[in-house]
Amino acid sequence: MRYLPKSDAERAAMLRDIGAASIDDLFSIIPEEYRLTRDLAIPRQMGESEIVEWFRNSAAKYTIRHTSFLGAGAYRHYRPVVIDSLVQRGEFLTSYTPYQAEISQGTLQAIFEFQTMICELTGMDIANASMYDGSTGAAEAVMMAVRITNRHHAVIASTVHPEYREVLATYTKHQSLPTTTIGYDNTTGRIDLRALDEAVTGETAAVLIQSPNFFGIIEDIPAVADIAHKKGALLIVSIAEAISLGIVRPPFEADIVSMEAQSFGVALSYGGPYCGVIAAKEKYVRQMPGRLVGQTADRNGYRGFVLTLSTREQHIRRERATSNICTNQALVALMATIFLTIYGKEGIRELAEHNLAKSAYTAQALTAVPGARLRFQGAPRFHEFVLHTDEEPAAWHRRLRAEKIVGGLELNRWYPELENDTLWCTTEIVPREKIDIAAKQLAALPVEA
Amino acid sequence: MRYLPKSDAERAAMLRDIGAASIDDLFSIIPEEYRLTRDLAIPRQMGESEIVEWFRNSAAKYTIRHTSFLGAGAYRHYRPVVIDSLVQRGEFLTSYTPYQAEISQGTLQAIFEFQTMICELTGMDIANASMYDGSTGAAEAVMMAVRITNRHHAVIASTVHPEYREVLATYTKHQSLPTTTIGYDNTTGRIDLRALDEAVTGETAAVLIQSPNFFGIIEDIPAVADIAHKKGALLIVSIAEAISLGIVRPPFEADIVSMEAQSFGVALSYGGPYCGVIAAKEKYVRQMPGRLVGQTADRNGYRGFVLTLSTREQHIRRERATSNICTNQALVALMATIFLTIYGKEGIRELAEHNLAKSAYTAQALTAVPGARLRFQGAPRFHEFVLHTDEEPAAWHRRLRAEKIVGGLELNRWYPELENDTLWCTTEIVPREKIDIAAKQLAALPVEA
Amino acid sequence: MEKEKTEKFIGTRHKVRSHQTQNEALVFEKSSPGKRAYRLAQLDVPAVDPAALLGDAVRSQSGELPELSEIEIIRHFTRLSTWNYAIDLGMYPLGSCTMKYNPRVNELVARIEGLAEAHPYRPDFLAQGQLDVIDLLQECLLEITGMDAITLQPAAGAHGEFTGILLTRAWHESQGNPRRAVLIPDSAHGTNPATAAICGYAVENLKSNSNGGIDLEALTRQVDEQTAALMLTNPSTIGVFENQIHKIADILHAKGALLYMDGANMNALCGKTRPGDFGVDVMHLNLHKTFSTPHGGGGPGCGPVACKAFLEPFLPIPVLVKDANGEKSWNYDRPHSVGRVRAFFGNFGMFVRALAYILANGPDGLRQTTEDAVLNANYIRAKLQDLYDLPYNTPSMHEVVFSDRRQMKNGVRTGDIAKRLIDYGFHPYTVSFPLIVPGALMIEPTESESREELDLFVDAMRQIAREVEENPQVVLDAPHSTRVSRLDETTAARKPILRWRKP
Amino acid sequence: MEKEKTEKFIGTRHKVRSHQTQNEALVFEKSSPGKRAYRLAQLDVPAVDPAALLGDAVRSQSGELPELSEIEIIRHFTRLSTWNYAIDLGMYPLGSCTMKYNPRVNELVARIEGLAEAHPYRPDFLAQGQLDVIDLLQECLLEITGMDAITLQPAAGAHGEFTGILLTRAWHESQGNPRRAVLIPDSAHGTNPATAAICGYAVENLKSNSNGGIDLEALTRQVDEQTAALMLTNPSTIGVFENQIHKIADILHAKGALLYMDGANMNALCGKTRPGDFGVDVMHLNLHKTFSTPHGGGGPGCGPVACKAFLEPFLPIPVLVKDANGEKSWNYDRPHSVGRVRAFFGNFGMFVRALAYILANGPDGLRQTTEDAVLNANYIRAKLQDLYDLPYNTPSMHEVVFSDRRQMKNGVRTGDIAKRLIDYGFHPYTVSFPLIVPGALMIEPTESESREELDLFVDAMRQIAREVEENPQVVLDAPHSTRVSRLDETTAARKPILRWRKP
Ligand SMILES: Cc1ncc(COP(=O)(O)O)c(C=O)c1O
Ligand SMILES: Cc1ncc(COP(=O)(O)O)c(C=O)c1O
Repeated sequence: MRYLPKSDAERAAMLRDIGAASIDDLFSIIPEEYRLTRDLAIPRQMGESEIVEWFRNSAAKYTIRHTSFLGAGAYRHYRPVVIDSLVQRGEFLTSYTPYQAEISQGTLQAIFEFQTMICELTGMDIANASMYDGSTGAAEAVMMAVRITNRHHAVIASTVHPEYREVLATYTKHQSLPTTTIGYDNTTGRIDLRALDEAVTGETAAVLIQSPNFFGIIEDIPAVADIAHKKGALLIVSIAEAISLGIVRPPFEADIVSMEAQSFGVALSYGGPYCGVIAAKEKYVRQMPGRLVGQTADRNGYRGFVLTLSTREQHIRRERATSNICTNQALVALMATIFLTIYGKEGIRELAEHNLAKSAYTAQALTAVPGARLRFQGAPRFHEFVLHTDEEPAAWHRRLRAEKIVGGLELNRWYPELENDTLWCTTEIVPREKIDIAAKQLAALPVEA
Repeated sequence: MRYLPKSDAERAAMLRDIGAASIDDLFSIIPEEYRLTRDLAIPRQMGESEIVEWFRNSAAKYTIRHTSFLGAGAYRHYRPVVIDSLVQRGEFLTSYTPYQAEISQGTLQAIFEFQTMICELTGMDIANASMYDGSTGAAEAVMMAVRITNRHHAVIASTVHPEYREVLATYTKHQSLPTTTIGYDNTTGRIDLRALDEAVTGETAAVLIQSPNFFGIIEDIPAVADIAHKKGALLIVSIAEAISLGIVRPPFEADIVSMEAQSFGVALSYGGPYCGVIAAKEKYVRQMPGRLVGQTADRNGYRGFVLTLSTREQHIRRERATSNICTNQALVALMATIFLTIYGKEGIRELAEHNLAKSAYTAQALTAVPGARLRFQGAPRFHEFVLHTDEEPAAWHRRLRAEKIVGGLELNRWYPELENDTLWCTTEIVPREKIDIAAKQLAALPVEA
Repeated sequence: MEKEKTEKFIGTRHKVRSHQTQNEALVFEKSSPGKRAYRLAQLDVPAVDPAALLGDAVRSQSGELPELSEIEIIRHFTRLSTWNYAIDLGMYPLGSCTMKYNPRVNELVARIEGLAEAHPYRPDFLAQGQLDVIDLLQECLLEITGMDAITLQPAAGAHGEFTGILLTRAWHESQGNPRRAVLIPDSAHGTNPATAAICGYAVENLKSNSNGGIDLEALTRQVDEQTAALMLTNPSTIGVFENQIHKIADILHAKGALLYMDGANMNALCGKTRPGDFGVDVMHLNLHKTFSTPHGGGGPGCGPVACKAFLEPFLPIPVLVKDANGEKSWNYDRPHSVGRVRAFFGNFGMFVRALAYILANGPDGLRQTTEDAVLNANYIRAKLQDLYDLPYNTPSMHEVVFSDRRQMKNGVRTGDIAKRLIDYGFHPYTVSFPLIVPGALMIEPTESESREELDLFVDAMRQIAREVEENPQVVLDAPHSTRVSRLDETTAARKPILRWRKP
Repeated sequence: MEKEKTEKFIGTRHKVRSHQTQNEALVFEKSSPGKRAYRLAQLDVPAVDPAALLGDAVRSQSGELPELSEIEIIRHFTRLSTWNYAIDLGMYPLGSCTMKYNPRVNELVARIEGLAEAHPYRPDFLAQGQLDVIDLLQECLLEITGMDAITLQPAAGAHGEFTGILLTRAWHESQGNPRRAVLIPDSAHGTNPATAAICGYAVENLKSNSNGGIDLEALTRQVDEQTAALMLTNPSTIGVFENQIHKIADILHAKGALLYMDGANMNALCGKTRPGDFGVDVMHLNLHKTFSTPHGGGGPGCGPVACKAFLEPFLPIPVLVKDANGEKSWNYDRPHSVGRVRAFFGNFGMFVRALAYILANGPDGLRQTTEDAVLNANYIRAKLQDLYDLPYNTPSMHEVVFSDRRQMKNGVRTGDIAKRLIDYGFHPYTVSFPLIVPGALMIEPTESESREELDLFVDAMRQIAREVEENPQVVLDAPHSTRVSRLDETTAARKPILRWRKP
């Protein structure tokens, strides 16, 4: 086996040194009846060229470069080349969690830089070293709020990503943590503030909203914050499209922000690995889940970085830990750090502006189609919008696909009331020409009329 | 410009430090009339994504994965993944010629390993750090022989790669170094030994042959060596397909070997960069062109490596140097070194055997076609052969291309006498199924009969 | 053999020599306004006025992101990287972490455009290629574990534990009672109790017996109708195979409790024995350990959960299904499901890498891998047991756990020996875990180490043992050969500086 | 700012600190029979018996290639790489070598399958994509140089010189007399005279004037009907623009001789002035200098040759041509061609990289790049001229050349200062070239250095100057901070060991 650095002669010699007659001696503790005496029924050992071929073929299935208007929590942005050149350096790729600071300063400093960038973008004081993704991050944020407030009820906007809400439900189910879901305003697509005001009580640990929300609409954060805070509840803002922070006002009024950083240079990769991260106000640091890197000095006075406040974590606190998370998304966080370093202060804004422009153009082009209109009006959007078409989506989807275009996502899957409503996302990589074709096809007569 | 690490403020400050009023001051030495006062008429500055798109599009033109039976000095073999992972490490990719040994030991040791591997493969005593390619290497080898023998005439087999011979002609033209070209035996496709025997005289500096020769046929090296040596001429063997050395007897009798190492893990890349290398008998070391790395020790007794015997080179010897070469093909030589380390002693043999088998199968399949036969018989081949077809190649080429197959190379371009003769190469990466399709198409009736 | 003499060393460092590494400030400290490392493609639609479109929601002040040029970024992260130790540089014997070789072909295939650029909501008929990968990986993992059903959704081991215990709980609920407690041996990894707690279970500590294994009597006494499950790591965290495993399963099953196996140590079992065959009801795997996906400085990972058929109805949604003509799709209609544990389908990029690893090995390769892993651990044990205390002398599988009992006499603890190992060119072993071994040295070489590298490790450990006798101070002050040494963790925790701030 | 105190340093090293690097033996010393790093695809045709097929020509004994596993190979070359200095690690001010940033996108596009896997003999109609790249690069380079025709075939600068002088010779021959000699200033790079010799020309040395430039009187005296050409480097190797260039051209042309320009220093001219405009007849470019293709530890390079229209007929074959409807193809029917200078079409992979660089810059980017390169060199000159002797105080373009005259007084030569620079974390400048400057320090920062990096360099050079005064020995013994120091080159050359041999 080409990954194994031993010849049979060396194996034999080592067995002699150990004093074992054969390799089986070393497995003799396994009860006879449970020893596997046959080959595993898995594919035979393949050559490297065969492996590459196998994956090339599966990748090639039906994937002749489509243009996609899909977003909904996973966004395709251009990924600068240097990201992969750098994260593939073995020193980053093949190192473990930086427990031994003396030989892990590279990873540690990069995480410290990541934590800082997340704070700068979200307007929070502190950020952790990453969570699994935006959905588990949101769930952990709610549990964090429960620990902070010692209250046991949460209020959640129905405009939070449906799958995030499903994950939250899975996490809260067994923690006697009832939740109330608040609907959206039918005209603006924002959370229904009146309903929210009624739902938030002195028992409410936190209000969880998403902005831009699942419909691409930016919530009125100050207003939501007032409602939450006046009852002593925390405001948690979930952000699924991190690029929005280049141009959209950060949720300064939030107590905790849970963000999905996939948009920062991370491939779509059919849904993962992505990079969740939790940021919060300084005073909540000891309830923060996940790893934290802190600055310190070594015995010679050199600046250095270490994993810190680990008494919050499972390997010290065990069942009383703030979370059970151990392995996180470090390398993906490094990708995000490099991405943000490349775009920087100006670039992230310019990039967000391009997304804004592309989406505005798409909305204009598609709503010019007879029988198509924006589902929500009157509140600002980033780069996604909900389109209503008189024609049923299945019909025009067929026409778009003939042009190798994947149109908007059908929403009735999660929102039964949203019949014929689809969610369209346009990032900077979608060429105008494709937008025009999409509009043309949308306007075209159904194939079978 | 995103590659430039300066802000305009920093530029201004530096100009102040220099004491220049403006950047133009620094260019004032250029006579007014020659200063360019307009923009260069080249494409506008592009974003990275636009650059990638531009090359993707040009790469995509007509290149929907063809299977090719082309060889003739450029061979497609599978390139193990680790080669690119390693040569793209900045420490190898972005370093210069290792003149400063203390901070170049990585490159130096790798070259020393390369030199050793080339010697082990070719059966020679010494090898240099690389030449531009197989063609210039062959030319330099002939000039090396001239310096060694102090004779001024060379004898060259017509079965040496035609483009190598053209390059040799360009190099020898101005060195009053007449050459005689020896034809091939019509049945075996090997060099015509009788003609050779007549051509080699006491004035002959060297006999240059290629093995496997341009027709894929392995020359009778001992016989050729006898003829050369008995007249005191040197034997230079050019090797265009380095993989052959895994299974073909090395040219032990040669005095100098000039090899193209492209087959060792180097991409076809439309003809370059490749990697020439010259190997020779120890006693000729001081006439060797190009760089040499030698082992030594540092002041603490540690083993280390340095560039050595540089008195042969242009930067010391100037017009009396053994060659004008300076920049060589170092990184490509590193690819070859990694490739040879991956395959190793056994792998290189096994790989050569697979090539032998694939080619034997192809020869069998194609010669089974009515009107098709092997052009040469009776001498051993490696993985190329010359096929004669009664039908003119242009006709069946069209049929093969409809199947995305590029058939054998037409030889009359260089050998007018070889009408309807094509050179077929089959490496390990050509799947049997494609060979069968090629045979089927060759047998099929002409489209327009 | 090259030698280096310095007062700091009694013996000889064969593995490393000092050289120089570049300093590098924080990326923010290298920033200056006006530098750029990006250039966007020309905008092909009309530009818009953000303020007009966003109103109050527009960002008035940008965050303080750094402004650098591309070469400075390449240098910044390249320089940082040179401060790290990594598998690619040498042996990384972190016990329980299985720091094995991360094949480069895995990185290549995970980046093939058709796989890397696939949107998770692309319609199933466009995602057949992705679904093929998932399907084959699931098949392989089921065969390797001997279980009946599997989910790849969990993002890491702890996430897998969470999922597995949720399955357990859902099943008990379906039987009318979720039950109260989960039994966890004192040798368990911290994520086990933390997980049980999140799932709403009380954690009952199970004392290990004199061999560091499960005490059957104690177990029998502790298991009752309120016991939901036992979370067992097998081989245990001291690297010992629990050969009473079937009896343990019986005891649990007799009381209606389930056996959960923490599969972090599957690297000791692949191709030699299957948890499904020895009574395990549910377990998780760590693709980032056993199946070679890179640790990447702390993640990402992937923690698939495999279970027996009776737990299948409770798997997280969605579940992969195949129709008659092999067309694959996602099934969300699963009334008994515990629900989702994360968005989308899991860390797909890790699925690709793990599958590439399995295909590169095949049945023979996986078996040989397991044998070499166990061989290496036993080799280290044999070569060091005369100098280091072996708290449990039960046979070792893939890792060996020593204690610092002897070195303690000279005031040297496992953490000091670990730091000293750095001077000898190795990443330390896992320090002071498992808790049942005071001052533990937890050593897992994995199969990826050559005999040469193992001998260098043994040599270093033996030299350190000698230094502890002859000059303990040099060990207590280690490391001596690194850019920074003994960072002040106390101050870091007392006055946390968790981010850079603009001066 | 971090500080490090050691007896070896009077001052402070701001740029580097010592850390550890892994040792690594020769790959052959790590070999053992039976280890494997490869596995071939299953053979899908009948196996053959080599002995039967090849007879006497079969290889009876394999060469001693190493046998290792994949992880050992990754570690071997990764460890070796950590012993190298590189642009990615810091400033690399090798005069005349233009060690600028090598953009990563260049590496990506050069590896796009359709480009990387194209066979040179694929029919032209299948190669239109490749020909587009070649065509656009040629257009750009002609515009940049202001010349009329170009060939991309030469593999490096010296190869380009060879090609350019061949064009010159062919033209003279077409005029009835190849002529006898090529004039070469004593400041020229070694490849210039070496090239002239290969082309069958006598080399006539041209003494530089007091400014290190061409002495017009001397030139006028030396040029005659036997002079084929003058090989001039402009800016010269001391970084000075030859502002008499048009007069020089006139003097040569008056005698029917040609002006060849060594374009190694084009990084000082791009976008600011064009050789074609100031009288150059033929020149070469180094894509691996001015156009950012990586040096790769010594190569590969690419040395295109551009010329005026009257030399076009002599260009190497083949030449790219376009038909009416833009279809591109290779033309081999060129009766006056000097012939081929290498097989196929040149280092195509370098064409791709250079073109990517030009597209990333555009006209404004190239001009700014040139300005920054010149700015950096002058900045260094301004900051060091009080401590280091400036043999020529003519204005500098992209590089500045000092001499060790002052340091010599304390017995320290340029080579020693160079070694000492290593201790301060920099790659040395070019040592003792050009020959017209005894003890030259030839410094070319390129545009890729930030002010911060330049200031660190200046600081290091100034500290060294002080050390030369206060403690020359520490400089003479440098470097002190590297894995190896002052290797014995004499023995290496006296008893050459050029390869490993099986013990
Ligand atoms: C025994 C054991 N269980 C569980 C875990 C947790 O796995 P992860 O870090 O992937 O969450 C680990 C990881 O170190 C472990 O060693
Ligand atoms: C002035 C000058 N001319 C010619 C050359 C030779 O170029 P190459 O090394 O690409 O052959 C160099 C390279 O160092 C040079 O500096």
